[in-house]
Amino acid sequence: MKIDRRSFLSLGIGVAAGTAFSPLPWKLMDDVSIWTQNWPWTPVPAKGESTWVNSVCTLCPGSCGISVRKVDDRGVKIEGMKDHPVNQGGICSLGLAGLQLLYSPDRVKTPLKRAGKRGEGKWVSISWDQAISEVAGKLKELITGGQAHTVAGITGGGPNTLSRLFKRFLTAYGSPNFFNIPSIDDSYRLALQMMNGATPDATVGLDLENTDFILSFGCGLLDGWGSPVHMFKTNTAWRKTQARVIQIEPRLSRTAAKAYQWIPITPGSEGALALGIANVLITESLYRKDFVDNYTSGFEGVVNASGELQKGFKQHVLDNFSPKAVSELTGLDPAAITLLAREFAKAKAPIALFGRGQGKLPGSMDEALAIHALNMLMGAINQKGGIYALPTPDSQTWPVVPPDAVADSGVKEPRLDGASSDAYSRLNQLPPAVLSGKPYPLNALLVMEANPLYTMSNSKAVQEAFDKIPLVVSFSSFMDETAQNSDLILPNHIYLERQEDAPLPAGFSKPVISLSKAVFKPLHNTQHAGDTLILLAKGLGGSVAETLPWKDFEACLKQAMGDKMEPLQKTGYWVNTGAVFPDGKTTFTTPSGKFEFASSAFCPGFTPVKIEGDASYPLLLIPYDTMRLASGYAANPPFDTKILEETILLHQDGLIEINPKTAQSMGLSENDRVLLQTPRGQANVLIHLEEGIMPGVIALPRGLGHTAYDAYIAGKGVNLNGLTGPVADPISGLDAAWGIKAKLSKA
Amino acid sequence: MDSAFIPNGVRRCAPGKFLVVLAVAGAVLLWGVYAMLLCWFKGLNQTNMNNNYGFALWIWADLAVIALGGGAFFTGFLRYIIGKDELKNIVNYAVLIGFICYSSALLILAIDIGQPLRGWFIFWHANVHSMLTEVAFCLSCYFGVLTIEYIPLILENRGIDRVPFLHHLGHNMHDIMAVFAATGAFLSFFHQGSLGGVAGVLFGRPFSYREGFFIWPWTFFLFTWSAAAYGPCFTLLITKITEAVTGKKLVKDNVVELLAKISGWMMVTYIIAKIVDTLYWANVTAPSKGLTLMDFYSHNAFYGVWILILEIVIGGIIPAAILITDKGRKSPAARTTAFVLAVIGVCVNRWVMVLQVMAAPVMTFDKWALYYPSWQEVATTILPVAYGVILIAISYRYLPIFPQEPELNPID
Amino acid sequence: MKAEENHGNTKKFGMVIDLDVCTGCGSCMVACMAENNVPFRKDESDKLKSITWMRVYKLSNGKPYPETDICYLPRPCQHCEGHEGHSPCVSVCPATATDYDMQTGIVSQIYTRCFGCRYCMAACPYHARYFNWYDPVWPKGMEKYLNPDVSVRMRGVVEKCSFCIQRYQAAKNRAFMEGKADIEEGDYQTACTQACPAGAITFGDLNNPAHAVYKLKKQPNAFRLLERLGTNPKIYYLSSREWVRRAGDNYLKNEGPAKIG
Amino acid sequence: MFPFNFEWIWDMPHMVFMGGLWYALGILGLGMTYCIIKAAVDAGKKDAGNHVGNHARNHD
Repeated sequence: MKIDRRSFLSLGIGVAAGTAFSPLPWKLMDDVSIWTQNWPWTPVPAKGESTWVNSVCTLCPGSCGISVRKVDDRGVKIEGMKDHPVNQGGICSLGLAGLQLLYSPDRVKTPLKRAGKRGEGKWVSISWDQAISEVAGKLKELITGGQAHTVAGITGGGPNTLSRLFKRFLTAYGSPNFFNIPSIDDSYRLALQMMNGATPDATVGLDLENTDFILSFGCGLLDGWGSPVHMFKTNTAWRKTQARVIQIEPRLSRTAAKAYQWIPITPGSEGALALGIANVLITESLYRKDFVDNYTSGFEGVVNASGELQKGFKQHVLDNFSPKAVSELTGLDPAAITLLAREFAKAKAPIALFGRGQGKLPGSMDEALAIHALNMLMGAINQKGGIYALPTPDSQTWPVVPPDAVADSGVKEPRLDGASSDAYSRLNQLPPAVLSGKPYPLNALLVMEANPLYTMSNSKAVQEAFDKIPLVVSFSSFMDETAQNSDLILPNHIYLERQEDAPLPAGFSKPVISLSKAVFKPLHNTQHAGDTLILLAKGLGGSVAETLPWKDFEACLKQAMGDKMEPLQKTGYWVNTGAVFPDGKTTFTTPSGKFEFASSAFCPGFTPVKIEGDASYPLLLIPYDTMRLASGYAANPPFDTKILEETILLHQDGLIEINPKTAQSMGLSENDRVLLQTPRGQANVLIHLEEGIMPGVIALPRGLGHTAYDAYIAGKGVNLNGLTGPVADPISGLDAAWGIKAKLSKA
Repeated sequence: MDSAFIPNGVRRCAPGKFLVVLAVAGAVLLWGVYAMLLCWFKGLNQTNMNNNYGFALWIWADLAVIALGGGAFFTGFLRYIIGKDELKNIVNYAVLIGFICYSSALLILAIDIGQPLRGWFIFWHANVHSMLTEVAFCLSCYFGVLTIEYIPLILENRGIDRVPFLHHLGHNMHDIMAVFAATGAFLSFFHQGSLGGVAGVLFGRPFSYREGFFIWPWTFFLFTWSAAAYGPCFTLLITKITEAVTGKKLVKDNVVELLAKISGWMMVTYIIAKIVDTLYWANVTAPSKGLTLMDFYSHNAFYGVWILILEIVIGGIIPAAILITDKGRKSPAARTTAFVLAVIGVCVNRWVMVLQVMAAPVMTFDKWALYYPSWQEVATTILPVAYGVILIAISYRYLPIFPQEPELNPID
Repeated sequence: MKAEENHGNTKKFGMVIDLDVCTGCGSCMVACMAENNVPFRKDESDKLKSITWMRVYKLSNGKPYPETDICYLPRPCQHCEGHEGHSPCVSVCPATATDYDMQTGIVSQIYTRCFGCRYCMAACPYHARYFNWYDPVWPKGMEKYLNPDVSVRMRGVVEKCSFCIQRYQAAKNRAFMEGKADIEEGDYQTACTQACPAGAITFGDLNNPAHAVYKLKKQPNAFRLLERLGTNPKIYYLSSREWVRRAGDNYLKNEGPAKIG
Repeated sequence: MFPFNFEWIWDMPHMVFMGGLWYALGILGLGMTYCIIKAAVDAGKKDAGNHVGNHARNHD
């Protein structure tokens, strides 16, 4: 071989040199970098025409106005609606992430029928016709068997038209078992009903803009209490008017951190502190005597049923709630209580508020009445800067259709929760009733805009109860825990895809209704739950069909809204401008015609809520709420989980807040893995040391520990409801629990 | 088998043994290459770097190997510019080590950047105000110089030398090597310095920020100085290791001692400057930003004053003291200890100027962020070591790296 | 950095964030991510790998219960002006991928030019710069919500708060179409400013006496983060609490915010 | 790096920095070109066929 190595080498070098000096490598280098700038797997959002559509966000009871930016038919951004009376352009982190819920690939996209075992996650897609006929068929069967009353419905939608329609459907069908998801609103309503004589359908109105001293008994005013964005705006306004927020709670929440003063007290003693303050107000004659003397009853004495004069509120408080006595219950210095009462009395327009955290639980009525009594003492009722009952905006009445015999007898059956009416749903009583089968078994459960399997406390019992219900139907478009454990899913449109009225925002000063619009054409084969109900009624025929005579939900809504529909469609909201709120009325429809501190039926006192757990549980576990965690029907979208602090969620583990002193005494340090045990359950958590929590108290956030929805939230942290259980309030029968005893051991 | 390519007058091990060495080093190399490919194809999520640690093990490795490779430019500088003739007996090896160090640094940089395919933007869209631009330009140019310095060595291979063109090429390159070496020294002074400038100009990072002269922070000069001082120690250490591995004396003691002595005195001056710099920084610079020395050395689990002592005393004063004394320099054990300590010292310096800069919080509500490298980072950092072993093994076997070898190890 | 200084009509956009009002709710963070196509992953709890152009820090006064106090501090990019536009990051970028715009005071980032050396991240004392350690991936279908005005960043580049510069461009275009000489304060607001439910963020031209930020930045309670480093940032914070103002910078024991310029 | 790149400005930093760069590159480039050309010329002159491998190299 004489075309030897040498010429081969030369050739090689020549080629290399030639290539190097040719444009080829340079061109390649350039092309390759252009390629890296346009990697095909990095998405390029399509351009298009940009438009804005106003609507309302119904992910929480806040009812904020939203403006949705669309590019062609894609939704690209949700912002707060600038001139909406509730949120004035502001928006919370959940509302901002709404498009992640809309476009989630894990939504229920079409009616589903369970294929495997319940909860196994095996489904077959079915048509809407089949879905309707299956559910209607089952419901018909129950009518035939005389079991119409054994059907129950749960809704989390609040007092809106869809809920009304749902209730109407159940009533016409013959079931008394219509349940709302109870919350602090129920306690406010009940307190107003008892003390102010408000009607049960009235909601609480708060003229917070005009208060100058807010005594907050654990209310997460900046943690999602009431209408969250509205509260944020109000708080900012308070800064300008130098209104003072006094936050009373054992944990340094965001509200406490922003408050004028944070007063940590023994959890559960809030009612006692209220009465202690009342004691000082009375002893030092700091209360509004004119108001109390002229417009209230039950202050000096109460005539009981048998005509005897009993101690009134005043004597009751003076006898039992001296600062010293209250000091022992709250752990607060007697002087601090006196000082606090004086400050409260000194304010021009003070107000006392109750409802822990976001007010997810109704809480103790005793406590609610005691705190509301402070408002009465200061005359903050129906007055500027005060508290009052807001009538539910009257909706047009729907045609009255006489029930048939089945319905008539069915609705006369006792409710499963033992409540005498559906004004207050004792949802916490439902699982025991289902488990015991008394007074009768529950044969079918329809769940709309709610996820009780996750949000109800004592998860284990709730799951067991679910297992006993032969038919569970979900209307959810999220694959939530309840949907996952149902037999049929008849998915509703998501809030951005459907038209409906948004109920009165919680704790707002005047009646407002907003209209949520179908900003987007439904992405999937979902159907408005209202339409589904109407179709079900048609499928059932007879008087049920007659009671729901509309061709679709839109017709029904139009009829309900009446002349409000026009302004609603025009501006997106309707404000009651016909009346003034607060109206300044000093009389009410109580038996005495006055505001009642006490009556023959009640007197605010302090009965500690019987928190579960014996001496083997040395710690107190309390829940807390944060704006970064959705803990209701909607679960956290990915963005909101992303902004969760690593002190709340670390990889898949939830963290429990504990005072460093308490932790030290137990030999625990930051991020230690511990077993958290309560009488209701146990879970593995990590330790997070936090100076801002009372020693002996530990706190977990609501909203984690999902087992459903999507991979961005499922399996992360601990569901607090698995560790807690309900405690029935002696007055309301609603859940009065504020925590549970607990213990920690190294895992 | 390959005897035609083995230099005259020296003895080399059997090809089999040689191949085993190559195979072992090659296996490590492949491991590193695998990690490198992971980083390239999957991205830098393969590392334990994070948004607090934009710079981490790799940048340290870069700074360290370039400092250690500084032996090449400084020996070249002494040999060609100052005219320390004896150093011709070690300059080849210094060049080889430098070549390995610099090519490794470039390779690591190519892995370290998030968009390696766009790496050339640093040249094309150069921002002349950036120290890193200066680094990139000088580093690449100086790597060119090292290649130019290494080529004649390759051309001296008996097989290659037979080709007339290549023979003459090597010859000609030798003739003007002083020009290349001077250019190299010029480039080196700058890029070693700008590597120091990289940390020194960070006025947002009080731990590394230094005042300076004109546009150059003091670290600019300290880095050049330390590379010149410590680089030769690394050359000498590797020489020592090579001698131990081959079982032969390869460089005469007088050569080693000369370089060690120069290195020692350089270290003395450097360490004085470094101490002055540290004192000024601790007493003037940092306090002007509201920070005290101990803010940088407490409240964390790793960075304590010990690291300052390790760098300045153990890795600076002690080796310098050994090398400037006749006794210390002449004792092989003490000398080698000094080399090792010096290498540790300069590596620790580069470590703190990269890693501790990232670790120390600046905002009062920020926390110390500690970091440990992922296996991919470790593997890609070991890769150059394996590559260096292979290149040294091949070069030693086939090239007349050590001019004194035949004389010191006569073949009977 | 090349444009001549002309304070007459050059803008200097900046923010004043009222820490007394900020509740740390995180809306600004989500608003920013939604506006700017910031990706997310299944596990974002390693905050050192999580991209949050706007990040809300939690500050504590460090005192034990019950004297504990906390404050939330939103930290966007500080858009440092440094000395004549030599912000810590801009001067170090080797590829001119980040720039200080003398006309707006905005520190920009050109993603397609950045090659990911991360020197700017090392330079930034605020940790305001983020690296794309991962390819940005959206769950199937979710990429529909991406904003066409903001390009999605590829893996391997650095990104950061841009003061929603796309909104500035849009506002300028609108003004031009409407024949207006200049944009007004309300025409250009960042996503976080708009979203903040507490109204804690005020955004505007720090050079323009008609803008709210102009007056707010001069309040006695105003301070900037790490001012002593000479970064010359354009984010001002307000706090009535002394410990919060002190937390804004490093001080020796005998110093305090009031004593330092 | 070239005057036609748009970030280029004719200011001191560019001229000094890039000047230094092009100067260094020039030396290296010209030096190597000189060596290669001279080597080619030398190789042609000194009888390409001859074996030159043992030619004693002058190291200085």
